[in-house]
Amino acid sequence: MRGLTGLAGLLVLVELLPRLGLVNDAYLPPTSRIAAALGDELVTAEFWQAVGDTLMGWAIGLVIAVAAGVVVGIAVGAVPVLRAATASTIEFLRPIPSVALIPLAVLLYGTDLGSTLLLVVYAAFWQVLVQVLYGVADVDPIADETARSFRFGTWARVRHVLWPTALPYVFTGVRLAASVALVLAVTAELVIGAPGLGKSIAVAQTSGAVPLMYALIAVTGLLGVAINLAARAFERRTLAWHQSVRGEVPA
Amino acid sequence: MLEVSSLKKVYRSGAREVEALRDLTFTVDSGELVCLVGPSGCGKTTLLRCIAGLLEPTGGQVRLDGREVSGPPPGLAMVFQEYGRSLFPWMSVRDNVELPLKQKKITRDRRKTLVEQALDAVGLAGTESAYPWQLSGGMQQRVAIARAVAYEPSTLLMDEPFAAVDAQTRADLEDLVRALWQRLEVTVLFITHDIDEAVYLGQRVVMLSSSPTVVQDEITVDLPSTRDQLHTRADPRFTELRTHVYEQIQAAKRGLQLGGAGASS
Amino acid sequence: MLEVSSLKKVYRSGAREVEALRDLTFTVDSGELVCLVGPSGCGKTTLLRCIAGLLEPTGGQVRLDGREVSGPPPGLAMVFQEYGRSLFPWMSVRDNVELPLKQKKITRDRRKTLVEQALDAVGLAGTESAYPWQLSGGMQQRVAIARAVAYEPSTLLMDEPFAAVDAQTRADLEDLVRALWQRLEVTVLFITHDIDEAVYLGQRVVMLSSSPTVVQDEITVDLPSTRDQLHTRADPRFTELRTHVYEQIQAAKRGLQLGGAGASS
Amino acid sequence: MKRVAYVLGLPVVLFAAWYLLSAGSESFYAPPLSTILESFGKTWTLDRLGTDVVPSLLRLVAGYALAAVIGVAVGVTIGLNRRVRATVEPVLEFFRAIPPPVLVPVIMLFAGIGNGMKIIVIVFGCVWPVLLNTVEGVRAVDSVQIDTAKAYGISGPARLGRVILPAASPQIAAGLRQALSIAIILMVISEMFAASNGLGFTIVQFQRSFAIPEMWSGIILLGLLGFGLSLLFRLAEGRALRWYHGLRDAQRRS
Amino acid sequence: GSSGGSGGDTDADGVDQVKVGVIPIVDVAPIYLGQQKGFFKNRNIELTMESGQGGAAIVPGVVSGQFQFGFSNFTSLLLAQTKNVPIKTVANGVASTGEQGKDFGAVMVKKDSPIKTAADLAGKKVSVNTLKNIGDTTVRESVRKAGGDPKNINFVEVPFANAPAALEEGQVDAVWVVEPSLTQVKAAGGRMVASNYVDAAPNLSVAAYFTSAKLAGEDADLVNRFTEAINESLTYADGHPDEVRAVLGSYTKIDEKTRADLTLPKWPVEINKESVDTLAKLGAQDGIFDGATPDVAKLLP
Ligand SMILES: Nc1ncnc2c1ncn2[C@@H]1O[C@H](COP(=O)(O)OP(=O)(O)OP(=O)(O)O)[C@@H](O)[C@H]1O
Ligand SMILES: Nc1ncnc2c1ncn2[C@@H]1O[C@H](COP(=O)(O)OP(=O)(O)OP(=O)(O)O)[C@@H](O)[C@H]1O
Ligand SMILES: [Mg+2]
Ligand SMILES: [Mg+2]
Repeated sequence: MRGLTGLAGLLVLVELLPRLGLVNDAYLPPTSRIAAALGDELVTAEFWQAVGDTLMGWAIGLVIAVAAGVVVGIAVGAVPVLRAATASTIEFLRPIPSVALIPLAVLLYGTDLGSTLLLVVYAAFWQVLVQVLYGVADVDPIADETARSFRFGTWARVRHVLWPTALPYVFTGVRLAASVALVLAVTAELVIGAPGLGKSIAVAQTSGAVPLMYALIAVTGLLGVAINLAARAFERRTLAWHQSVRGEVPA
Repeated sequence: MLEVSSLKKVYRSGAREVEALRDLTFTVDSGELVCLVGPSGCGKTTLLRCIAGLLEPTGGQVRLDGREVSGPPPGLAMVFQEYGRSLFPWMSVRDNVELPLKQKKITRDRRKTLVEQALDAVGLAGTESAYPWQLSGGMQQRVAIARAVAYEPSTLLMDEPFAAVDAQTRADLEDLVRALWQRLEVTVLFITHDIDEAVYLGQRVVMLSSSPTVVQDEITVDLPSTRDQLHTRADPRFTELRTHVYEQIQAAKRGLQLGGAGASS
Repeated sequence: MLEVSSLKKVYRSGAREVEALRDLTFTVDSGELVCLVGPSGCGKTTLLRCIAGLLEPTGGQVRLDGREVSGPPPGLAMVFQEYGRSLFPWMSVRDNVELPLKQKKITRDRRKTLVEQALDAVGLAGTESAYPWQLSGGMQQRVAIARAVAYEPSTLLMDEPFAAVDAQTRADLEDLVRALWQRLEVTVLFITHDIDEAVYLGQRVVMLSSSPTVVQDEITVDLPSTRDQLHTRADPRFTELRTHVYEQIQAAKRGLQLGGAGASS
Repeated sequence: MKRVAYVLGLPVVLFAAWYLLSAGSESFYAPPLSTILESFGKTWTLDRLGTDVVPSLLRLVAGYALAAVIGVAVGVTIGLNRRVRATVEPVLEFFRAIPPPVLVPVIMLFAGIGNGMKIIVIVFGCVWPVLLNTVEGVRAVDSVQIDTAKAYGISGPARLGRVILPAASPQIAAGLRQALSIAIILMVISEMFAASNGLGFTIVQFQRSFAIPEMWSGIILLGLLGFGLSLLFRLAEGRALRWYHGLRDAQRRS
Repeated sequence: GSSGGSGGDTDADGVDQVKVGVIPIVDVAPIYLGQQKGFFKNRNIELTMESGQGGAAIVPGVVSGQFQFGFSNFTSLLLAQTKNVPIKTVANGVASTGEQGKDFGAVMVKKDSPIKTAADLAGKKVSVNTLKNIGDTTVRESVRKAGGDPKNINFVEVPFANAPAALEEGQVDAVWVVEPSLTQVKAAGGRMVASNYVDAAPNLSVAAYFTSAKLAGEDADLVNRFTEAINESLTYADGHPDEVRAVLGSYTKIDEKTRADLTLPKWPVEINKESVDTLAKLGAQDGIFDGATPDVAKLLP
């Protein structure tokens, strides 16, 4: 409810900035014009096709990245030797921008979904991985000792101790990765021209269709908001035990 | 049989170096119930961690049934002094108690019975579905005890397990531990600050000196093996023993070694 | 003066609803030392949190010196039952004790003296620069006590503050609390499970019933105001009082209301 | 000795594998590693480091520092106040989901095309991990710790500086760590627009002018840069979070 | 039919599936028009257009065989040639109109700018879409021709779409833009100071369609058919400007008014080899090729 106020504030601001002449409305049109452009777009099948394509690349990429990030993160985080051995490599690979990999992606997959996926997975994977590493390191030593004293196997320790401890970190990681994945999905479409919202934005941009461009950007943003809402709702259910959520269940 | 020989533990972190245990030697027979007392900070928790194989000693060794302990031995249950942190906040009370049983591959029905019996015995029937952090301190501690009891261990290590419960509950839990010990012939090592409790519970009481820690004294509690709260505590021999332990602990705090009292083993 | 009137607290979370306090009314005069005993899980900690203004009551109210408590009142110090979690792990022992003093805008020199004295009094001289997690359970608890003592509060709330220390240290700390109380005329509310301790320390002992919690009984401890561990505890009146409290607690656990004993106020 | 082996072990193996697998590669876009390494030496001369890498690094540092400050400040505000969080979060999520490349034109409208724009792009991208982690870290502060602070009248800046931030610091560190590599990535992205120097610009320029070995050498340089910065970060974190690592390791190892 | 993985898929009827990497701008209108008119289908080619943001995405796609053909400007192609990227042009892409002041690309300034002629650009900040490419070499030539010194022009990279705003906000002194941004700048009151394509060479060939050397060698038949179809499309587009303006609406979002106003380029069939030589010379002179000299003959069909 309150969140709507925040978004409404943003809409008003964008309406006012050009109207008051603070920016040229040819480059940042007021909300109403953007909304009109969006309205025209909403009725076309093309638009929904683009949204679907983007979400498809996003979802598949995110799932792969999260799964890989969690598995690798827990394995590396739980085994000190692995952690020591991979630390430098991880730090080396992490800052390589996905955009620098575009030629490689095109080389391997052309403009297929594969290209988008490669970029999305590469970027989102690190987000999850780093969070999981920090999360696993956050295990309460007493909790861990309790598990060890009862001779929990490796799997049981991961499942019942490491995982729940890391979970809040993982959630943050997934939320970060979700938007990074969206960003990369759109960027990949933008630059490589794989079908999707990003391509539509690129076309609007090169055609000088400014209101439409903003409308599409807004759609991207709204997708982000929706994804976050879903993540938060999920978090409230799974982390009801956690310090950060406990206080929010009305006492 | 549990043998602790020349155990030494030094904590090192940066510049700070603490000699928690200097040279500890004592044994606990299989199926024996031994209480351990000693001044605060003398290394009791450290000792228990070493015995459980959770901490590597700096010197000496711990052997359980002849084998050297390097990791937690099978059939061991431990109640931690930090009971609050040893419960998993993401699980209900029931799940906390049940989880080790699952690891032990006990059938579902049997698990259910064990969990219920254990929670009932510690007076927590009805809180099964609460999370540990919704319970009071004493209740949390009792969940930790229930978890150890339900596990039906062959070795039971308890680190001040009744510190947070009221007098009446404490008495009940003392009897619970003795009953469990007699029923399952568990080897029990029990740390407490309550001298009466140590004498009431134990077959033997081992007293540690203050840091640098060695075994200050050891007494065999020659009270009848069926004990009850009213009569045992009224026994003059009980008073004699507790006075002896009390004196030793005072001496330990002062860093002295008192001459062997009549009760000394 | 601390007035607790018709205090009620219900914890609600999802489907679970726990009535921790039903209807509590009692007062503590300024400068009085009152001990609070009651079965585990009866709501003592909840009560203390309400008095400290950390928890909002569901009904009734708490007044301190005539003003309703809505947030922590100034000059209040509290020793938490979860002593381990109430110390800040990122600060050395010294910083932990000193931080509240800084907030009180005490000069650096005075702070230094206060911190040193307090740590010395609880027997922790020499551990100033260690982190709390490098200390044993009992030592951590004593850091929490030192923090409260150094603060020189006008109201002191202590929640089972000696649960993790050995008998000898406990006796010393009891005397420390009494000395502090007499020197600074602090209002002290002291929760304990040790009945002897409650009688030894308090001017009055308030006994709570088990859940749903009300005041079960209250006694005035009519022992001489200069007390010492040896003689006071040997006093027959002491034994009389402790027996009365013990019976009340047993009754409380059984959910009964015993007839007023001779010592009843 | 052992540590050096750990640090270098896997990279050496991977580079060796790359070297062997790519040897004699015919693919235009995936030249042999030997060619890439050869061009590395030729490309990244001192001169070039001065004209391209240094300006990039300065922008990177400025953007990262700004993002850290903003992220922590806003994160604490949002984390401590449920109402503020409910109001602001959707707007933040909205912006978080917009790819920096499409946002650059808008930023250019307000910030021009100079260094300011590039720093804003870096801030815009790497503030999120810091912000999110700070929010979560602050929300998760142990309730007993907060209560202790409240009971002793530790309020205002002292509560923030001495209790809340330290308590949340492990998670904030996770965010800062994430942000570091994202800052490098955005440094490259920001230099794809309206730039005339910089590491990212140079790499993109190599890519466009089909100087593929040089481009790969630039990517390797980015990796080295990230590795170097993360080493620095680890040192700083090790000092700031000594208590935390001690606490976690104490019982685990000793 | 085609053979090998690089030749696209051939289905049972002998129809080749062909992917072409293009940039969705005015320049490639003929291929869309030709597709509509069936010029490709007639030659058993089933076209799919893949739109990329520029050479960075398209050239690797063609080289790796993900696309069979691509579209790129000549300076980029020459650059690729100096690096021995295995590609070859197959048809002309787009050419300048050759008329001063009436070309589809131009250098623009604000109405009240002190810059009057191309010579005044010396020492100014000028935006181009890509540095070290066809934009800056040709603008330098304009300055040279106007008697100015191009040495210290400060070129900055601003995408065409953002150039109008950058000019308006005073972030740059002049912009080099092509359609449709050009029309936008004009509409906002911009003034033209140079037709850089026209200055560079008469009837400059700006861009071309190309394929990988591999495909050119292995499937000459497909390349031939594609070239024929493209050439037919180019001719048709050149002769039917209205249809071109209409087809723009199908793959871009240029609004109708702009579509009506914008200056269309020329689409001759023949690549103007001399103009390509000139571009090579200019590029070499401006240091775009890193000291190498492109072999124009090797690149052209
Ligand atoms: N956060 C909470 N959520 C739900 N129920 C709670 C919560 N905290 C306490 N309770 C319940 O309130 C009751 C009183 O708890 P409280 O901690 O006040 O007891 P106590 O008297 O301090 O017990 P102890 O002596 O064991 O510490 C208990 O039944 C407990 O389960
Ligand atoms: N992780 C650690 N790092 C450094 N020193 C430690 C650590 N843990 C314990 N110590 C030190 O070792 C000594 C013994 O601690 P231990 O916890 O074993 O005492 P204890 O006998 O259990 O005391 P208590 O009865 O108070 O719980 C103490 O001086 C303590 O400061
Ligand atoms: Mg201990
Ligand atoms: Mg309590």
